[in-house]
Amino acid sequence: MEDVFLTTGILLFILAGLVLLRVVIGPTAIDRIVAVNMLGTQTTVLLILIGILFHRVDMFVDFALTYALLNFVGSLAAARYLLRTKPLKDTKIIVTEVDRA
Amino acid sequence: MTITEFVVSRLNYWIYVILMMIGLFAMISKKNLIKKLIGMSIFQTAIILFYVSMGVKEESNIPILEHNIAHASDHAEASDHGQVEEIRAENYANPLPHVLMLTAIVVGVATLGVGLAVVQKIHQEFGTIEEPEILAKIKSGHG
Amino acid sequence: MILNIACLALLTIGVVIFFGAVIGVLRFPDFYSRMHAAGISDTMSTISLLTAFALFQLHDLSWPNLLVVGKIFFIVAFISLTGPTSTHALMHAGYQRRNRPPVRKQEPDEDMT
Amino acid sequence: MVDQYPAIILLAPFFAAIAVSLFGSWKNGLCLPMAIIALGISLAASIALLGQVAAEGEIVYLLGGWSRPFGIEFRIDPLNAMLLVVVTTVALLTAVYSTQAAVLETPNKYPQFYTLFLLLVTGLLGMSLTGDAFNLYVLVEVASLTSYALIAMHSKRAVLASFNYIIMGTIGASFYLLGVGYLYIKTGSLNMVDIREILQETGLYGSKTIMVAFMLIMVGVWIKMAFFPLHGWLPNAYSYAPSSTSCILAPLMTKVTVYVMIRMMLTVFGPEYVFQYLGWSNVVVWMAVLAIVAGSIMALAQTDLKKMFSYIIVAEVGYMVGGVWLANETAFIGAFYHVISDAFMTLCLFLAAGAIITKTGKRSISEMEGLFRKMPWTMVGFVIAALSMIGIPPTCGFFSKWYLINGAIEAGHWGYVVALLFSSLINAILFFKVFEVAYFSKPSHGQEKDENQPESAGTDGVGEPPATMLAPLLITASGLLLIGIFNQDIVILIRQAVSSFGFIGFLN
Amino acid sequence: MYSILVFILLFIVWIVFSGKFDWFHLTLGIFSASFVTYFSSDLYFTDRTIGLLERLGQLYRFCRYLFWLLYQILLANLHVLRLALWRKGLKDVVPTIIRIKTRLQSNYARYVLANSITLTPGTVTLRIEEDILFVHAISRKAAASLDGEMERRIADIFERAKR
Amino acid sequence: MIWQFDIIILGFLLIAAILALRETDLLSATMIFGVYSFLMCLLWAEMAAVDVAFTEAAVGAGASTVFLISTIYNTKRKSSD
Amino acid sequence: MKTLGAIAVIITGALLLYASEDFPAWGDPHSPASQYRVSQHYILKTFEETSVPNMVTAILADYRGYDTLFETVVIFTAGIAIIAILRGPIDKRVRLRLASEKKLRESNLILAQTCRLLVPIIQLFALYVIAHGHHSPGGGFQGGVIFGGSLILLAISFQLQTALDRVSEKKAILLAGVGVLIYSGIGLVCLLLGGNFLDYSILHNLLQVDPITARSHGILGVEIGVAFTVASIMFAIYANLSSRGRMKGGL
Repeated sequence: MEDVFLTTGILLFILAGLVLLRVVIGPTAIDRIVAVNMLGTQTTVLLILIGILFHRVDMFVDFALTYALLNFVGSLAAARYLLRTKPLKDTKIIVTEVDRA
Repeated sequence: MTITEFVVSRLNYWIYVILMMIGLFAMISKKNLIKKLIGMSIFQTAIILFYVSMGVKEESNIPILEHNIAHASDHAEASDHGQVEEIRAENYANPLPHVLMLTAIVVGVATLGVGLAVVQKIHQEFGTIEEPEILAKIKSGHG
Repeated sequence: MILNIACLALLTIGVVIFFGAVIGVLRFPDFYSRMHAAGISDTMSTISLLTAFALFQLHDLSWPNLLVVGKIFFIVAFISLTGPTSTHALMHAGYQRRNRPPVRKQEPDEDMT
Repeated sequence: MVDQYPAIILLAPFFAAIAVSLFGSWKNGLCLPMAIIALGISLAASIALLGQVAAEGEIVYLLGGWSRPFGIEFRIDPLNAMLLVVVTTVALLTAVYSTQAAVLETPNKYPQFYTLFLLLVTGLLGMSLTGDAFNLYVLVEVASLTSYALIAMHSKRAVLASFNYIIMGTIGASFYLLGVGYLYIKTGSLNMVDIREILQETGLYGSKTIMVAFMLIMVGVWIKMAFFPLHGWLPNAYSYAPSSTSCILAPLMTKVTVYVMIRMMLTVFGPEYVFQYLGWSNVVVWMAVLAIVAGSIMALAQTDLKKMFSYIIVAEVGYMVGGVWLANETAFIGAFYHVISDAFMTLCLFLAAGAIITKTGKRSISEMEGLFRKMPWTMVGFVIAALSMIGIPPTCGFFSKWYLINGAIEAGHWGYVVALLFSSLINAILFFKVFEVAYFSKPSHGQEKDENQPESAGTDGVGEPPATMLAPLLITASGLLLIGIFNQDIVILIRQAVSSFGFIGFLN
Repeated sequence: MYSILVFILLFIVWIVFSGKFDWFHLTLGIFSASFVTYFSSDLYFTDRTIGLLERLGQLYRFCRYLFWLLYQILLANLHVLRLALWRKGLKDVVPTIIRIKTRLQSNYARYVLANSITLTPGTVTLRIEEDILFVHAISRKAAASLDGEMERRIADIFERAKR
Repeated sequence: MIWQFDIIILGFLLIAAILALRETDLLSATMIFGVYSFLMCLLWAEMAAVDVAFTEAAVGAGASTVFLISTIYNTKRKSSD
Repeated sequence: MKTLGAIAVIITGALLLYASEDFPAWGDPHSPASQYRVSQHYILKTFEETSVPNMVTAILADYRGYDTLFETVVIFTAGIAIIAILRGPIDKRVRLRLASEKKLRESNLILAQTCRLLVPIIQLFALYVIAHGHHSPGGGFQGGVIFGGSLILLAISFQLQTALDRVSEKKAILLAGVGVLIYSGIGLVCLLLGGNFLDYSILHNLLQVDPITARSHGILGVEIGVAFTVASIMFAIYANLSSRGRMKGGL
């Protein structure tokens, strides 16, 4: 069973690497923040996974929880920043609005 | 095991040196002050990486006693050392570097905070956070 | 044994969903859509992975382990609380600043010089 | 209570700092008395400790009651006992001096200033007390953080100087930390004495890691003390800082760091390793020669009074490093004696400069016309400090240079002797240039300018600074003479410490 | 009254966190819970007029709602996964902004609605202005899933009494 | 220690560090620095340094990022290098 | 500057790589650092001597408690320093620019509600982390940062003033001072009772427990002090940095 978790972890890491790719290319800051936020969630999962591999989940849950809670603060601050300031450069986004009562 | 020895045995030390040099280079050569501070943080974390790497033991666990050991000796008599012998040093990572690095992280945050405050003050005084621009402003007598 | 299989299944599902989310994040054309894909990893993938961990934890049923499971579900709850909120906050920021005049007319660096 | 002196020395300013931060904003007037009382207690305790150490030899104070390699300990030998007295004295004098200066220069940050000031003193005391390599890092950081803030509190240029100091200081401290890590990975201990024992017993002298550790620690410490090629941050930081800040930083920061270097070399690595095994002393002494010459020449090029002093500090650091690395007893005595005397000389110079700048608002040397007439007592202090810097006999500067030169001759290092004499000559030129402007130039031109200066245009024009500024200056000036006159006592104490290091059996 | 409720809730959470039942840790728990209650109990239960029983009922219905929501999330996930993984999926990505006027009265119900919408992948609440929700949907199908079912269920939880 | 994770994380770390320093948009740089920080957190968890990882999690996610963002907010976002 | 940097970097890097050749392999349980008596003693004897299963906490707050005292002081210093650096004359233009704030607060219902739900839980969790530093990872510093994070969250999701209403800047600095005072006060009590500074075992007379448990309690007290300082200073730093020391507006 341990190997399964190890493999899962490695797979998750590789996928996280792909998310990192979005962080690299992501044209706007928001793209990066989204990807970082996603990585943050994934970190929480990986922390618990590491805990399972160490057979001491009870110790690792604590700071996985911390991560889940505090990662939020960081991305919220970034969102707040974007809300408060002019954008660096506008991105073109095609959005159609539909009204619906 | 051979892979472990070959690839892993020094990798941490190599990477820490590279990271540290990246940070150092950024600290010396970046023009933007906030970039310098980010470089400083990377520099400090690289040192922490070094310290933590040296506390690792191959088959070791986290440096918190297992419940059963702690629990067992809770019930044992104070004079009875029989239970405590169960603790084996190889089973636990070396806790001392961890302790030192807690302090180092704290120092890093504190320095980062003070540095950022200074950057804000510089921006207040000079209107820019790019080093060449600031120096130009000082030279032109504005500062 | 059943527990193991369930655990394995959930892990697989979680990884596959996460894979889909990653592909979505990479493929979708604009950040609004990418954010939808990121939402997947926030919800389903995390939930299934964490449930798998919780199930694995239930192998030896003891009081501390149950509490660990409780904590894992706390994490699930928090992630499903914070995830949408930060998604919303980011979307809001992106939307707000595109369609309406920014809240602060001035860039903050202009006022002190 | 007698065996608690080391703790009391440290804790008095520490608790005063907390008290200032707690009550200071409530009543600003409380800050200064608390600071002075605490520093007074600390000074008394450190003098008592010095007496104790002189009588009994090395004292070890175990923090938390844990024995040597497991806990942290204070180790007090005659050297750092003397340094403690110096630190507390300088701090006390500066605190008295800051009564006026702090009000003028940092008006709405009164409690913060004193909190940081006292914490800085705490950090410096801790640096000189501790016997644990990692603990030293923490205290270096306490001292550095406070000094960053103290420097940045004041003017526009000071902020930028402070930022450079942050970058350089962090590099220095991190190198030090890394060096300690390298030591730890090979020895497994953090206690200074313990490390030396392990190095000696397990034959680690040949290890590359230990060598690099030594280099890292030295570079780190050199950055912190502004040894010549690494001095970039110092001149701006010290000269643009508020005057009371530079009065405490300039004398103490470099000196305590020099002491840290001495401690690292002698207590952690041991003289055999540093001088015999590595045998780099020649290189380092030549670097010191370079530092002395470069510092002096750069000082010559300055027009700003405080900046000139800052470059003189760079040169003085060269004296001390060179003296220590000459690797014989006489030069070491000279170097440490210079640590003590230079602390007071620098203090005296910066006090005088601070008094002049606060009173006249002028920083440039060429604007100091007629100061002898306007503020004679200030100038008396200034002249004594200048003479001591140059090395005129009754003052302490002469004796330190005497020992240093003797040591250099003993070691056969003539370059150092020449550099020392050259630097003295430059100092003479520098100070006589100031005297010339201040004594012979006509004040009428200056008074005309005074009316354009709103801060100094009081009804009575420019006169003596207030007593709280003048008294520390004169006390320091007389201290310079006293240290010079009682040089033998200090030398005996240093000799006692040196013998405990096992330095004597080790002449080349 | 309500602060006692908050205290009890926090203490239960503490027990889950702590998992130690000796008197020492329980005392610490009581202390901590009362500290947090003192410090920030005003953040919970803004509407303090609702009775306790009603709250319990809400809790029960909310739990039932959660299961339904989970099912919806699963469906929505599959939809977005299809968009992401199928080659033709990208064609279906038609970002749309929908304006929904909600009947929900209380802030909290609106909050639950908005968060539920965001939680189901494919739809994200952009903004709430009083009773109008701006929802961004990734595709037409995702937009079509906002058929008011969710709102009805939420109204059933929180505002049964008012109707 | 789990050396498989170790290698992967160290690789990512290098990428993240270089990226954080190359990015000219400081907000993005800060976010990438956030990635760097939680990679560090994972690394420490994997090396059994739980307390260090905990501190890094708290500091990296809660404090450093927010401090950096608030400084960028009060200064400016574009960097010249 | 770039070439200088490159030269410095290359020299240092080469030096460090040169030295690392001599290191014991990564993860080697027989490395000198792990074999020496200090590490061995910490692992084997900590529980016996302090009755704390988490070695890191025990070493942090007891064996090397003096370090931690100054670690706390570093944080405290940083807070004071930032206030000292950023505080200037009050700028009157601030009010005008941020007139739209109230509206912002209302428009962000989702943020506000989530924070309402989360903040008390985060705070409780922070207290849990502080109190359980003995048995699981965590302790004063981590708990303090989390608590500070909760206040920062409050400030971000509502506005700075909301958080400042709970803990004003003055109060924060006061609490930070109290935290350091708790820590050093415990040490001082030890000193006054006749032990050395920070020797908690001497507290056993005062607490009516055996010396080993006294150490454990001493560690807890110390952690609480650290937490006070860290929490309030983290918040104070945020408040200052985000509003440029003016305590108005902000992120």
